[in-house]
Amino acid sequence: MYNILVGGAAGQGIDTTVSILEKLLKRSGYYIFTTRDFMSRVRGGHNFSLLRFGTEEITSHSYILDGIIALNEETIELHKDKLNKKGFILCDSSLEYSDPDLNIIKIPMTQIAKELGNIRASGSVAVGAVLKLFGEPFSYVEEVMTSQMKDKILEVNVKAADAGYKSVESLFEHLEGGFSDYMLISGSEALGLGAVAGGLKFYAAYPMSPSTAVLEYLASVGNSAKVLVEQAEDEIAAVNMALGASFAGARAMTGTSGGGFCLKVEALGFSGIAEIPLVVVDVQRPGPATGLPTRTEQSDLKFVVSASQGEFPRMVIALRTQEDAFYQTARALNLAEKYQIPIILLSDQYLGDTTACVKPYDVSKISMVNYDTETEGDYLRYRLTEDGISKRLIPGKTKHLVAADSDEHDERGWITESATVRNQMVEKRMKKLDGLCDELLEPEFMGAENCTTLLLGWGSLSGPLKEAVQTLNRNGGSYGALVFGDIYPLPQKQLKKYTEGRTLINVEQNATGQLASLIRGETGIACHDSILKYDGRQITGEEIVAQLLEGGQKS
Amino acid sequence: MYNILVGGAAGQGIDTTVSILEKLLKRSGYYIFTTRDFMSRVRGGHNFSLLRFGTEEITSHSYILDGIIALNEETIELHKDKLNKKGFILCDSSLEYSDPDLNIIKIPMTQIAKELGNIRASGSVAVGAVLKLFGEPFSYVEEVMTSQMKDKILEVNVKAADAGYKSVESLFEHLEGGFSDYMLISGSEALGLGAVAGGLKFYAAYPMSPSTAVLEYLASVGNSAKVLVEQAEDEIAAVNMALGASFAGARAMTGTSGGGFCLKVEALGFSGIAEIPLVVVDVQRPGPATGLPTRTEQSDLKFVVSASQGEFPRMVIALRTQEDAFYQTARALNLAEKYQIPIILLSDQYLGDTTACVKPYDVSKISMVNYDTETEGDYLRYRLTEDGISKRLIPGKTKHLVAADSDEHDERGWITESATVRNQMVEKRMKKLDGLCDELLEPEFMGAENCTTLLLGWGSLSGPLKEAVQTLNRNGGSYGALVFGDIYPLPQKQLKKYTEGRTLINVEQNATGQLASLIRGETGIACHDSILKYDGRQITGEEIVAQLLEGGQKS
Amino acid sequence: MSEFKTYETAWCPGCGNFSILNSLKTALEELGKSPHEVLMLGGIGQAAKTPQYISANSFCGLHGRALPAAVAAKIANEDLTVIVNSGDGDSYGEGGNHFIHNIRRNVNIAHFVHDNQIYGLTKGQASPTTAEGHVTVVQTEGNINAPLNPMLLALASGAGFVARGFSGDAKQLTAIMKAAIEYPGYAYVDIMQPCITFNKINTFAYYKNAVKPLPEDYDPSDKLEAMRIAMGLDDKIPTGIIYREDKPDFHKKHVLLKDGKPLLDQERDKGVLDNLIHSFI
Amino acid sequence: MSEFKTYETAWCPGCGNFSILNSLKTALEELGKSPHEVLMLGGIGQAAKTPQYISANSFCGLHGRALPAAVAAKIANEDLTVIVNSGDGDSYGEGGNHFIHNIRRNVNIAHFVHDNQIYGLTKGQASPTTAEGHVTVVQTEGNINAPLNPMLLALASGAGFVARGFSGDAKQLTAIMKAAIEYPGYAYVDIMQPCITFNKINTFAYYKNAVKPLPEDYDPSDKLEAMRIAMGLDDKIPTGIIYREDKPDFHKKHVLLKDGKPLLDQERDKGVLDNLIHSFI
Ligand SMILES: Cc1ncc(C[n+]2csc(CCOP(=O)(O)OP(=O)(O)O)c2C)c(N)n1
Ligand SMILES: Cc1ncc(C[n+]2csc(CCOP(=O)(O)OP(=O)(O)O)c2C)c(N)n1
Ligand code: SF4
Ligand code: SF4
Ligand SMILES: [Mg+2]
Ligand SMILES: [Mg+2]
Repeated sequence: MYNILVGGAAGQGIDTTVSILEKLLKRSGYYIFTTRDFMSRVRGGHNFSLLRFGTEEITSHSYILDGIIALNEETIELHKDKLNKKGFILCDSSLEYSDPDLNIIKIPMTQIAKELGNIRASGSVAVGAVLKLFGEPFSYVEEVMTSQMKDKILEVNVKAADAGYKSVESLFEHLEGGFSDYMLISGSEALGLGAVAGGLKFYAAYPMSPSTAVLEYLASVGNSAKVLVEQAEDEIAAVNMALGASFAGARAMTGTSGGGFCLKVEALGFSGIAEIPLVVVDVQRPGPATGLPTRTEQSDLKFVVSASQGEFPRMVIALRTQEDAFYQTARALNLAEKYQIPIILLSDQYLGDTTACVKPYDVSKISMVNYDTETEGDYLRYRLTEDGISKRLIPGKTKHLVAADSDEHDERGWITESATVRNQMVEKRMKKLDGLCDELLEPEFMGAENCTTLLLGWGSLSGPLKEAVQTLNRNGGSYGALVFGDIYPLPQKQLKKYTEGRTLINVEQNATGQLASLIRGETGIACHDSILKYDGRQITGEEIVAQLLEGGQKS
Repeated sequence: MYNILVGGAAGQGIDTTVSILEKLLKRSGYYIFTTRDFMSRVRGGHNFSLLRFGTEEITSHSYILDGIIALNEETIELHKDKLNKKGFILCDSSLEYSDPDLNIIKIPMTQIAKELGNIRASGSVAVGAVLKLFGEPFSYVEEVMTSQMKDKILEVNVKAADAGYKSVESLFEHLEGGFSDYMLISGSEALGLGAVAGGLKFYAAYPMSPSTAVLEYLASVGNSAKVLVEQAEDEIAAVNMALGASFAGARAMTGTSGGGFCLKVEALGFSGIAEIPLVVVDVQRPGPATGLPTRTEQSDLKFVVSASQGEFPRMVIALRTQEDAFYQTARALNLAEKYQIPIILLSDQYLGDTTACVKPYDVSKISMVNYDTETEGDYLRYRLTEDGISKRLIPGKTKHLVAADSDEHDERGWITESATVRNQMVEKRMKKLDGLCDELLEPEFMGAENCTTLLLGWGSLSGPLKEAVQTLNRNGGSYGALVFGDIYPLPQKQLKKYTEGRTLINVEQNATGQLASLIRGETGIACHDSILKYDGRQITGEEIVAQLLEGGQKS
Repeated sequence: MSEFKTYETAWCPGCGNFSILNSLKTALEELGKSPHEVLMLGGIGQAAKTPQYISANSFCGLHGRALPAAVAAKIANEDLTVIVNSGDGDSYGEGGNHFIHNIRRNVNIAHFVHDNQIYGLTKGQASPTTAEGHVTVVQTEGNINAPLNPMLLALASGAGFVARGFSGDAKQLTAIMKAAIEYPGYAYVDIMQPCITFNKINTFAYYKNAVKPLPEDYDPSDKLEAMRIAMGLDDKIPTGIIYREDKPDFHKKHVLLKDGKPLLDQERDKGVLDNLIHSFI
Repeated sequence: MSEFKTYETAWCPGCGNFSILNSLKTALEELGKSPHEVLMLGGIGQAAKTPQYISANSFCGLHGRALPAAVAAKIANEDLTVIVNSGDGDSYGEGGNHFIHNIRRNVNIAHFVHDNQIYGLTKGQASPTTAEGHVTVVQTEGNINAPLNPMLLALASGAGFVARGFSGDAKQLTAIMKAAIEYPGYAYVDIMQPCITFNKINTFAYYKNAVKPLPEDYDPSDKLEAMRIAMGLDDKIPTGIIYREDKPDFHKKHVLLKDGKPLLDQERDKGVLDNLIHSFI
């Protein structure tokens, strides 16, 4: 497995370089896992990507580097300490930095690009050089670049890569992997694609990092996928548009990040009481308020499980991987339809912006649920039923009249002040949770069945936890991990099975241990210790291992 | 103790009649407790008030009636079953209703009023009649009416009362109470008055039942109290206005009910990260969404304790009584200033609209805290300190420059992306909770110290619980109750002391048992059973007793 | 003939909302609409209860948020006749942002604002259109904020159909409503409506005396003239269609909608999903 | 002389925001303001970072919410010179409702909108002022919503000071800013600002060619003429003070503020609290 860092200032083209590199490496068979660390600015500052590639599944980023592609000096300063002994630094010849202890490879990238007539092709010089350094063939360059750039700049970039390729010697050997047929997709793209697969027809959103990636992906495929994507004037409009579209029969979703989620909270309750299917995506970032806009955190869990006044059934699904992001989004849209409830999908910047390899999605795994098309006799939109679910007809698609109301209402959907009807309606709505609880997905257990220490985590910490547990057990540890996807209502079977008699440590990307608190409130099970990180940077598998072995975690 | 119901349609003048009656009865020495049950409409429907009066403290409404003042027939139909054996029904002679089993007293109220030249004075005829029925003197009528109505209609109303007084015979005897010097005040007025006493300078709000009562009270006293009251274009504006005013040095508060609270959620986190003192009032009503706008519920607890993305210190205080509403609001404003945090005051329609007697407030009990006025040397708005509290200067009141930022920031208040500074700032902010936790007020314990069953409640259920425990213990029961005012962070000393070895039953005005869930999440202590009511009508002391004795409560 | 029933209402007897509801029913009936083809939406308020009081599909949403729901419902299914009835507080106060931005969107719906210049349901606070100086329970010294001029605001925001009606002139109101419902785009009508309980200033008599229908020969296609009229420089309040402009609506401009097939009935081409998946390989 | 430093910024080199910041500094210095007397506010966005880049009191609030905080700060302490700098998305999109209603409130602040016709910080989506047809990452077929006309909107909402500047005309912009800061009421300036990274349509060259200062003898007191100008019927975009009207601001109309004593310094009369308590006995 290899790990390289591409770093520089915003605007220096890190993203393009990395996105071409990762595709080339996957094309040649590697499993890819690329994370992105960037600042909330358009130019300047310091950004970097970590591209890890190998011949087996990779689930976490790592700060142990085989190489640094430094687009400026700062990158070297900031990251050289993370280099392996064999590690190299690739940079432009114009950088004055020198250090005899480091293997610094300077090539005249800018000059080559200039000579080729397009200064922006300097990144491709680096791409070529990296390929050579890792003993890769040059053969896929043209194919991959064709899919990535406009025709008119293709040739110069291929030439630039070629020049880069020729300018260095190989340092590492090519490893043979079997992943060239896998998809390479980011969490946010996977989420968008899952929504399409789940029958999405309408997406309304207001831009907000890091959720904008979902909006932009859906906008890019909207025409072919027949999904109407509308940028709203604000988040309140976005969610109310989604509700209007959903009521009228177009499967609808809206997405945002923390601050925007706040503005959608009132509408969650409306979805709850009016029983209008709704999926709301929250791609988390560090709060409170504006916080660290382009970084990652898992600190909206407690917020979203109880957001909005009053009480109504809801479901919260935390997305763990690029695989989850697809299947769970499709499932969420269908469960929202089935139970006529709001469902919240929790993603985060780490998952959303990380690209990873996944097995091509299998659309046949998705069970589609549709609204009702007609009904005999009298129609009562909110008919009291055994399971709390009433037939949902679509206005205009039936001769019956369909009502929705944010006030408490009777079976027809008309405002009521009756205490009896109120009780019936609260109970009807809450009853839907029974059905939902029966089909909850239990958390994923990873590690040793008979472990002594159980790590508890959720969402995007899945990957780092997986790597940590593997490393620990490989070195004689006795660790397991339970990682929640469906998180509210909280599935409890695995929890009861695996927590009994074990040391419980919650590992979370937040400051207060929100999962631990949720588990305790729902089950009484208390964690013994915790590993919490809240600086906006995702914890790596390695850091989890280190903290566990040093025992330095906070309790 | 006596209990009468005044009922009719919206617009028939129930409120005026009741408000004159309760003042007259207090003037004559009674303790008063009046609750209001009304629909979300301006005319028609069915509304009623329950006026309970006696010679000892009264803390709950009751549905066992000594008399009904029926402004229409529906009132008789709906409530006659609640009458005591000795109970009477007072109504206009024009009502055709008759029932030999009931003591129906018909007087020609409308006709008398018409003859006196003002048909709207018919309510005063009823007032006079009620006074006589309860053996009260007529002597305070003029004094009280003077304080309640415009001069030009005073005389006719006094005459009407006199006519009413003369039209019936006494049924009950006057009881001698010592409460004529007490205040008679509603929860919402007490809250507003407490805010004034706590140094409020600026109140911004958008109308929303039942919180509008706070807005209207403050608007009515703003000029003399030097509180600028601004009606905002929406709730988002209201809370951001409060933050702007607070930052600039005017002590600020904003108030609303559930749906409006949703719109203020984003600003809570801004107050948290920018450390701008803020008090937000949520006068709860039944949700979700629009729900039952004029009724009562305690279902926003879980919502407000975790509302807003990210993590920051906050405090939630549930108001229990007309006394709490005053003192705790004043305290909240000062604690918000001291810790530079957002504080949420939870009231509800029951408390807000209920008028009760309280001992005149003692302003000297309030400890005032002020912002800092100057500092030597360099000024860092967010200086890292032992207790997490940094000096808060007011812009323009110092030569130093003062910054506020909703992004993560350094000690000066400038945007940062540093992981180290981020960690320091999260920890600085959370550290403020240590100081706050040291000065939390423990829940009130009521009942038998050595009880076997402990009832757990919060906020406005305080009164009904108090009555229930008294009744139960008077009849040989062994009950206690712990009722939370400060509720988040959750004070735990009394909880640990009193829960040990006892049967725990949470009594809440919601469907999911939010206090029980909070207690379990924070302490692991689980309730054994619960009494939950969620039809929008507050449970009475008597109903709690009945449910406990029948053991019919849900678990 | 189609029939739009009225159900029992919770309005005060004598309220201007009754006549508005009547005009609306007449308009729908005269246009030959059937109840199930019509979707009525409102936010929260007295006016916003209108959808509950007429036999049609109904959506009573959140305070201030009827417009986004309405335009999205129309985007989802253009076969629906979509009408919003809501109050001045709902439409211009809480919902002000949606008002100006949905004018820009120009989705084919009709928006009827029952403008009683007061918050009715919450019992009498100033609304954005309350006159300066009007004393209320909150504006105890009289409202000091300049009232919004909704006609001018709509024109400035680019609305293509701007009209004003009066609940007391049923004939004209019905005609305006019909034109608004038929207008292919966002059609906006501010309807002056007495609130007999909480607005003692802008009473039926006040409005009756204040309004004056636009002259027969008024040309509603001149925007500058419409703005002059909307500025209220004349002493009477003009009623009628103040401005009307023909321009393509949202559906005509949107690549997915311009062919006229309702979004909810659009089938995705076979193989699209596979292609999308494949694009990541 | 007073001095307003610039701190290190995170803007792209060449961004129009730099010139706006410079004009602002010059304006403040020429008006003889001291940094501690000035409170700068912004929402969230590239423009909204302005308060962080100048030595004054600063308040960077929530996206879209600078105005309510600003007017309340001014209400709290009228001794502060209160200035809002924010983007077109912040001011007209997320913050649209506060824009129209604070015009009604007419609190004495200056509001400078850096209008680059795009969402800069979030990397290039359409803003309310983005031209029709402009292709972006979200508006992949070109923007189909009619752009807002902010000048006209402000006039229609009743603003008493409405101006337009261009970041490339520092002299005029400084003069406008000075007039806006000195105007006793809500003074609004929309400033055309190239975003060199995300708006390749409305570039410096585009604006340079499009703008034309209003003639010297232009009379900004005629509202109808101002609206005509704002409608953009002429082929050039007029810059300068389009409309200016003298009218009492919020403070002059509010009973608690009209005497000129800042709210935060007002002492409550002795005995008031006792009287209030007593009123319930
Ligand atoms: C978020 C939210 N804020 C406030 C309210 C309370 N509220 C209900 S209706 C209303 C205003 C009604 O005024 P208007 O829209 O003019 O309607 P009217 O009753 O006058 O017809 C308000 C403030 C609410 N339901 N939701
Ligand atoms: C509630 C909320 N929604 C969305 C965002 C994301 N956001 C930050 S700035 C911005 C728009 C910036 O555009 P503009 O106001 O025009 O400023 P510019 O960057 O162009 O100067 C958005 C959508 C946010 N921070 N908060
Ligand atoms: S309060 Fe006013 S608007 Fe509401 S129903 Fe009564 S008269 Fe009509
Ligand atoms: S993205 Fe545009 S607005 Fe933002 S700093 Fe760069 S050039 Fe300026
Ligand atoms: Mg109204
Ligand atoms: Mg912009």
